Amino acid sequence: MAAKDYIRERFFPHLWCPGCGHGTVLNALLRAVESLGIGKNEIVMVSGIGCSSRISGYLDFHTLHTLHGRALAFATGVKLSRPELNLIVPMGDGDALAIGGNHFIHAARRNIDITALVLNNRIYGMTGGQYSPLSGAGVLATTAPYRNIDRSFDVIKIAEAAGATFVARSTTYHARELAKIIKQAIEHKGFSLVEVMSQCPTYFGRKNQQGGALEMLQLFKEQTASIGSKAMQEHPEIIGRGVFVNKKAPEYCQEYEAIVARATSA
Amino acid sequence: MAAKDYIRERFFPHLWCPGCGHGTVLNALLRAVESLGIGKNEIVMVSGIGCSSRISGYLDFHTLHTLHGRALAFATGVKLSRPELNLIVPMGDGDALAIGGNHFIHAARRNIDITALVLNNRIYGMTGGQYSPLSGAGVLATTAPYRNIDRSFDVIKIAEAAGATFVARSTTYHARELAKIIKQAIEHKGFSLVEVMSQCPTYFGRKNQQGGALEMLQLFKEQTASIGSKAMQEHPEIIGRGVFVNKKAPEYCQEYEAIVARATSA
Amino acid sequence: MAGVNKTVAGVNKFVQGNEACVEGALYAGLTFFAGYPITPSSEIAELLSVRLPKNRCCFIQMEDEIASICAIIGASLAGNKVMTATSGPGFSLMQEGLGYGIMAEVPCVIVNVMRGGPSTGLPTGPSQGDVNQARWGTHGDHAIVALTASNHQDIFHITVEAFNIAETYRTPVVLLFDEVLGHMRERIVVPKPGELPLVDRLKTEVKQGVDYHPYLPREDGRLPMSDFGGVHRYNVTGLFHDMWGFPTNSPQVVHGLLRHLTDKIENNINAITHYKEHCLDDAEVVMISYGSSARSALHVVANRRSRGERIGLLELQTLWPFPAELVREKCAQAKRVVVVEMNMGQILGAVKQAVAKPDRVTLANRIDGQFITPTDIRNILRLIQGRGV
Amino acid sequence: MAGVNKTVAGVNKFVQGNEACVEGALYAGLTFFAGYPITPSSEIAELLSVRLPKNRCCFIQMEDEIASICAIIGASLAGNKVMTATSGPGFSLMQEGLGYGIMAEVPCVIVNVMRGGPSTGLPTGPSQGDVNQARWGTHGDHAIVALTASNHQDIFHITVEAFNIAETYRTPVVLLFDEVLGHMRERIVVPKPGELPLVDRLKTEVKQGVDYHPYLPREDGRLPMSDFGGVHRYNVTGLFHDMWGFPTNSPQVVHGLLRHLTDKIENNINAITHYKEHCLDDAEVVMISYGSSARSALHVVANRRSRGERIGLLELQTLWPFPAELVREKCAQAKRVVVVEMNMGQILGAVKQAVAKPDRVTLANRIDGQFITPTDIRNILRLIQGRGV
Amino acid sequence: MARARFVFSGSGGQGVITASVILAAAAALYEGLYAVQSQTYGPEARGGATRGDVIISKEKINFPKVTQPNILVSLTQEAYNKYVGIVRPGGLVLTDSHSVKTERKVDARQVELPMYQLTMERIGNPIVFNICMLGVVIALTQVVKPSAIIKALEANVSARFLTMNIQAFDLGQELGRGG
Amino acid sequence: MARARFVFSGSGGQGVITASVILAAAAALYEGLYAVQSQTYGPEARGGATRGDVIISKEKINFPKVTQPNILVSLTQEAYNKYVGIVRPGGLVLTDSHSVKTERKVDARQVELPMYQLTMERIGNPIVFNICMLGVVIALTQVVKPSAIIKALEANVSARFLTMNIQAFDLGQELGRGG
Amino acid sequence: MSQEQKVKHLCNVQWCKGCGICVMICPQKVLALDDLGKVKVVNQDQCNNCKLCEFICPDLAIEVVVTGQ
Amino acid sequence: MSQEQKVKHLCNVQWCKGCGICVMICPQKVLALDDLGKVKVVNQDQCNNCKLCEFICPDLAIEVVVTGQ
Ligand SMILES: Cc1ncc(C[n+]2csc(CCOP(=O)(O)OP(=O)(O)O)c2C)c(N)n1
Ligand SMILES: Cc1ncc(C[n+]2csc(CCOP(=O)(O)OP(=O)(O)O)c2C)c(N)n1
Ligand code: SF4
Ligand code: SF4
Ligand code: SF4
Ligand code: SF4
Ligand code: SF4
Ligand code: SF4
Ligand SMILES: [Mg+2]
Ligand SMILES: [Mg+2]
Repeated sequence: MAAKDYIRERFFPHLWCPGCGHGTVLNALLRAVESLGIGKNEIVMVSGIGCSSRISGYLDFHTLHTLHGRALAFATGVKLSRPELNLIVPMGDGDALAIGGNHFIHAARRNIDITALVLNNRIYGMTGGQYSPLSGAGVLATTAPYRNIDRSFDVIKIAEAAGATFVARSTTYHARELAKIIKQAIEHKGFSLVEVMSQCPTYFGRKNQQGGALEMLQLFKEQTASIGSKAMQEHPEIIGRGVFVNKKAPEYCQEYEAIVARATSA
Repeated sequence: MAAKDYIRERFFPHLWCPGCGHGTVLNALLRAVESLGIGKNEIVMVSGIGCSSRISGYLDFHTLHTLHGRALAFATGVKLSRPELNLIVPMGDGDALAIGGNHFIHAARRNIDITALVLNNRIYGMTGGQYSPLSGAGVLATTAPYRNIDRSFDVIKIAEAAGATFVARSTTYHARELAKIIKQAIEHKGFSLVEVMSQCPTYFGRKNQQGGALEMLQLFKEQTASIGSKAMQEHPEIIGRGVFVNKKAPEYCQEYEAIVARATSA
Repeated sequence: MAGVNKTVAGVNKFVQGNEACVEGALYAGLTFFAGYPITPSSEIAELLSVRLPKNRCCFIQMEDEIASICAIIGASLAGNKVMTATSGPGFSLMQEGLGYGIMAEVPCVIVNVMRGGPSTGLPTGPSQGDVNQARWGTHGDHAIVALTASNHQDIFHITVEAFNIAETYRTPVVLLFDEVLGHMRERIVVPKPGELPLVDRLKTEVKQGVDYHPYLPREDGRLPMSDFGGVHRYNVTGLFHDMWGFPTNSPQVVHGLLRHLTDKIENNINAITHYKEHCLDDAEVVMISYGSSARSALHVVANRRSRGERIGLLELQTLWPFPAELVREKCAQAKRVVVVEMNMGQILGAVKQAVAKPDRVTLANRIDGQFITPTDIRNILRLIQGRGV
Repeated sequence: MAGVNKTVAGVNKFVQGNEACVEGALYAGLTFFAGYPITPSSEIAELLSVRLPKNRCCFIQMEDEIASICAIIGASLAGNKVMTATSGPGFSLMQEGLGYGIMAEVPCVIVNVMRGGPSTGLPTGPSQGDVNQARWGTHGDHAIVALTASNHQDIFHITVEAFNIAETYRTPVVLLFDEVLGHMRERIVVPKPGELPLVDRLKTEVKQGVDYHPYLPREDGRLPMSDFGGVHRYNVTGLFHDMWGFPTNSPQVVHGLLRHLTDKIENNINAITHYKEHCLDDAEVVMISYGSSARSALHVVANRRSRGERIGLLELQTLWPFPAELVREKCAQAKRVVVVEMNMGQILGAVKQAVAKPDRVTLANRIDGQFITPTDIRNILRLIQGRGV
Repeated sequence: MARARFVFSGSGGQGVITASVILAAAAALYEGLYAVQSQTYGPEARGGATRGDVIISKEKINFPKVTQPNILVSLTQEAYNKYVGIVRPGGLVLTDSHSVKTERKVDARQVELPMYQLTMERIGNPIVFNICMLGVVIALTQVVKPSAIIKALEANVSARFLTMNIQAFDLGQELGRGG
Repeated sequence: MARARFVFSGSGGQGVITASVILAAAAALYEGLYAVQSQTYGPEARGGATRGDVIISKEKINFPKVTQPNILVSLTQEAYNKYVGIVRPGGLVLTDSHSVKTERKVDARQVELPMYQLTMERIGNPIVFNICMLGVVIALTQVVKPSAIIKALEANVSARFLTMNIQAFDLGQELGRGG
Repeated sequence: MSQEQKVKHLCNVQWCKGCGICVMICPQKVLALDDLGKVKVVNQDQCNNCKLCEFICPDLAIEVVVTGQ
Repeated sequence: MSQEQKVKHLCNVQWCKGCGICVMICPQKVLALDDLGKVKVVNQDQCNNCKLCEFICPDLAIEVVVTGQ
């Protein structure tokens, strides 16, 4: 199936701003799914609320557009009901880690087989550019006119600490790598998390004098490097890209099968 | 001031079960406060709902007994209003990390100067022994009759990953050490977290054939060791006790002062 | 989990009200439960954690009540009959999710075993304080179905009915019990399979490749569903949406959807209304009550009737949509209508609006965390009649 | 933060309704705001993030709405005048915290700039769909104060009044605005300091060492507070509690506290009621409206009066406690009462219960996410009068 | 007895609630009677006096709570002190002589028996103290047939402990008949 | 004009809303007139046509929305197509000749001016395109005095850009008077 | 590229929002924006079929296909 | 312990719930439970004033004080 067969063409051109990184994530996701050859009926995409969460409307899967922050809780209900389906959950940084932080750490803890994508534009895009828990100190936002003092989560660390068994990061500049990592994440059995650094030129870029989409993408290029690369070793301030965690651990739905076995044999 | 001067004697004997570890935490906390010599008017204790949260009713501080899981959110409001006060927030494992997980990671992220205590009895004591996110796989509970399949959070790891700048663990068996660690936690400037392994003989012990309080305390003794000790190096399955993280980072209320400075100078 | 629901049936059991609810849910075909413990509802979760896995069905304890209601909605869309159970504080937290269930038309059952409120209130005290919250707790205009019962056999039946209504109208249904019922024990008889009619999930007959409209009601008003994972891919959202489930702000569509959501409940009020009546035929004093307080009212009726007093009881099992016509009719001949509830008069207003002579309606209640007794009601009746206590 | 509130005063401003609310809050003495962004209320947070630090006061963006309401309650107990702002979905999430504020008697102001519901609904569409939720959204019996206004000067004033009521009665106050008001701009005049009366936090005069009762009302009904960090240590809880704030399940105390929480609002309904009237003196048709829809109604009044029709408007600013007496009185002479709102009739029921002739009350509304226009109202008036459109 | 109203009181862990459930279940499931059982929780679930109420009747039971029991059982002093005042005149008060001093005079038959002591002596396990007490109650009131209790025990007690429970029940009956 | 009703339409980023706010603020704060400004948001805040409405009147304005503008300004084809139908007969339609083809015939005065082109040529910065447009509108309608707009600009525009804005405004007025 | 194969760019100008990302990312400077701010191919021959433009376009507005035998 | 000093245990039997933790923790076997299941001192002389019992008691029912000069 060609990548385009996975989208709902009638909703294109989509509603994201020109140069919004979320479109590139959509693009990469399509490639990942295409390369895995998964049928459209075998994927359930669950999203919350935010610019990022719009992604579900554009894709021709089973799509569940839920409440702000709650996508993973809905997805848990779907997945436990139908473990054979592939659950993909794209979220914004606010969606996943502000209001949705609790469901995030608990889904990771359970190691339930869901592929979570955090489209990290370091801002609440949908509501007009307020700071998020991933904005980081020093950033300007509509609710941080004197520069943000909130420290940022390290998504990679917190996902790992909470129990995620696949944890990775890429950016919209590295579209090909991104597609590959998303593919790996979908293949992984257990809770997988991909943080995607994505540009919001409309709010983050403009407010923070980072210029438009092009300049922001350049920054993604300059400020990141593959983990383990020489660049990273030499410049510790550089942000790592790649797969940080990839390990085996009991998956929740499989463990639930064990409960059923114990209950029915008793 | 003697330790007893910090309690509300008229509510004693307290309502915890015989042998409940939460009483020992109360005891240790009194010693810690006593040794610091903090005035009773300078402490605000904020708790949620649960057996552990009862602790606030027994102490002669400013006490705010709030909603299940929300203590840290209330405490944030108090602390930011009155940075000069000492905020102590005792929570149950469910309170802190099930329903309250989001406030937990965000308070840690902000590094706001609050002392959080997780009274970890690995069970929902108050509601009758259901499993908690700290029960761990294999445990029996009133909602896990076929043994729990939920993996447990590592409180230490998640607190650190979220941004806490003081992270420690002790047990009710190690009452003296516990008092010392709580003291350090209160002294620490920034978000401090002490996980206390505490016994619930009534639900956890009984359900899991661990015997009564005495046997459970023995287990705390046998299954833990000081971090860095030889015992720990030799037996990696042993649970570490002591201070895991103790570092300096910008504290939230102080940073807020900087915002005010920028706003008022502009 | 491709669970099959097996209920122990045709059996006498001596159970708590919470267990009667569990038996009813299993009889109705419950296959997925998600919840978070809270007094006085926790036994529902505990019992289901034992029973559901035996049926190869799902039980999951979530991180909180918000996650619980979201999980059951997800599970329902995947083809399960679903339920969650909580009490006041948890029910407050579920309000956003409840509204989502209403908007996305997802069948599900939410049990609220009421305790004393507001706030943490009296965790172990009986109360019927969440009746109006069940009606209006979530934001925005909406209709809701809320049911209750006064004894364990009825709890069983009304729980079955809750699932039937949820499936028939594709809507969340709230079951409002209370601490007295939840914790007391009495006998129930679990009917044999087939004895009670069950409404199964109506699945679409639209074939693969043909355009399926998840949100376009059929001639008979019903909306067949297609499980996630099936051959029809569609969109589910809490935004106003068109017949395929895609967001729109077209005024016509918005208006139509909101009316549909309300009308599907209100136009079927007769089918949704359940009640019982006791000695109403010639009653000059009509008591209206529900849940555990109806038991005390019934005690008074039995007691007074034996002395020849013309007193009767209308026991409501459907609280929302409020059966105004029924109440009006049953109170037509009454010299006095006495609403008996354990709150400050939450259905009182609806009763007053329903009857022809609102002045004749009075309230017999108790709000101190204690179960209202027949003596309380008798005392209030005396006072109403001007006879002092 | 030992912030001092400085408002730019006596100044003409051309502002959005959300900014008028901000100006009112600052004028009233707001010193602490916590919130989480949501359309169409986000401007309130944004503007306060600029203004509060200038006054050395606190602005904090929390992780969600639950945390926001908890944080302001904590901050209020520490001595601040506090506020949060949200819209429907966030307001649903705040219900548990709102109940806590009621039970623990903590002064605070919660702004809900309403948008189309239920659920995510229509994020940018105007609606007045959360009126009943404001009344009944949290679990358990309780009373609530909910205020609104129809123009920016009134938004300013009613916001000041919200703080005054919150402080006077130690209670949460809900401000219900809507998307039309929140986003449109018009001129306001910010009064000079002292021009409007402000109610400051009533602090206890009980000296250190003397027993202070945080929950024992004074002769005048007011409950002086003592800030956390002060010389009086007491307990605050969401459980039923005694006069020192400690939990109890004594039936007498429970009953007394619940009555107190309700009576302190309902017995002061006259002081709490705010309204405006337009051409009611000889009105045969009385329209009752509030918020932005009152503007359309007023347009109709102005228009029809010029043609000699006896039509008038009662504009409610206090929605809860519902001013039943006032409504009854103002409608006494009316041949027809028309309730104008942008929902399915949320104050309609209260109006019907209030007036002598409920049959004469009809609803003029719009539920499609569009602002109700004078033309809509005129058409409905014609239809009501049997004249077709 | 047309309508028997029981209050079983004691402290947490003594099993008074279990005993009340067994009795009520026996009546409801094996004797064709109406029965309701309920219990009181304070806001403090832990510690303090616990109480299990049972009503047994030939007729439908509407109001399910016991305000004035005909039969009050108290296994601790605290419970006795708290509840002895509510017993119906002419009713029965059963206490364990080991733990309760029955100082108050009430218009009711007071029966004090060494149930705990005997349980410990003859069976040696305190967990069946409550069932021994139930044996006494059945012997004294004959509200249901002993066989009904045995059936209820079979249905509610795990097989491992069944014999011990029946033993305790018989012991109680013996004691009750003698007492 | 007793009551002037404006609709300013264009695409996001063109500043039509800002222009509408400046105009309304000028009327309300510096001319003693009543003025309300409002804007329409779709569920999609991003992209698509944006619209700012202004009513200016000597009398109190109750209903704040513009259903039929006397003055419609459209800076994009999309906006023009969407809104040209609602203009009041006898009203005014102002479009930018660079971006809008005015195909439809309406019973209103149609004014097409090269506002964008001129802004770029004479000032070289597209961000003041909206203010140039406002200059045209003032010249054409005289709804408020130019000095009121200048004051509103002073109050709302950061000092750095003020000169450029005033320049654009003057440019627009010139164009409007000439047009 | 073998000589027989030809790279063709399917540009969907309806979808293209003119962000210029493809122009920036193309290592061969094959692409540019036209007057209306939409993508256009200016150096077809230089294209090495790396598909970076196709992968990164946030609007799915470019497809690079290989034609010829 | 110097001979002049005496260790005294203030046991609050009203508060003691008889959990036995103090008995278990005491390195000197100074404490025991009495018939009613409350703490009592059985080996006063052995006490080394380590205060472990005081620190660990969940009911704050023991205080160890030193009297005498
Ligand atoms: C309960 C609730 N609170 C707040 C909102 C408002 N809201 C919608 S999206 C959003 C945040 C968007 O930011 P993010 O998740 O980072 O996604 P982005 O738009 O940046 O892709 C917020 C606060 C909401 N819809 N529901
Ligand atoms: C919103 C809400 N949900 C659920 C509850 C019920 N509840 C009270 S305490 C508690 C958990 C107690 O466990 P934990 O926090 O571990 O404390 P512990 O009692 O074990 O010390 C629960 C689920 C509640 N009070 N409020
Ligand atoms: S606002 Fe930001 S995140 Fe949202 S669509 Fe525009 S660029 Fe993307
Ligand atoms: S139930 Fe457990 S946690 Fe609660 S008081 Fe008893 S022992 Fe302690
Ligand atoms: S990247 Fe896509 S949207 Fe952007 S200019 Fe190129 S083709 Fe157009
Ligand atoms: S395929 Fe590669 S070389 Fe060809 S146009 Fe695209 S980016 Fe340029
Ligand atoms: S530890 Fe305390 S409560 Fe336990 S037995 Fe010793 S003195 Fe009593
Ligand atoms: S002070 Fe030490 S030695 Fe003395 S009784 Fe206590 S634990 Fe034993
Ligand atoms: Mg974002
Ligand atoms: Mg616990």
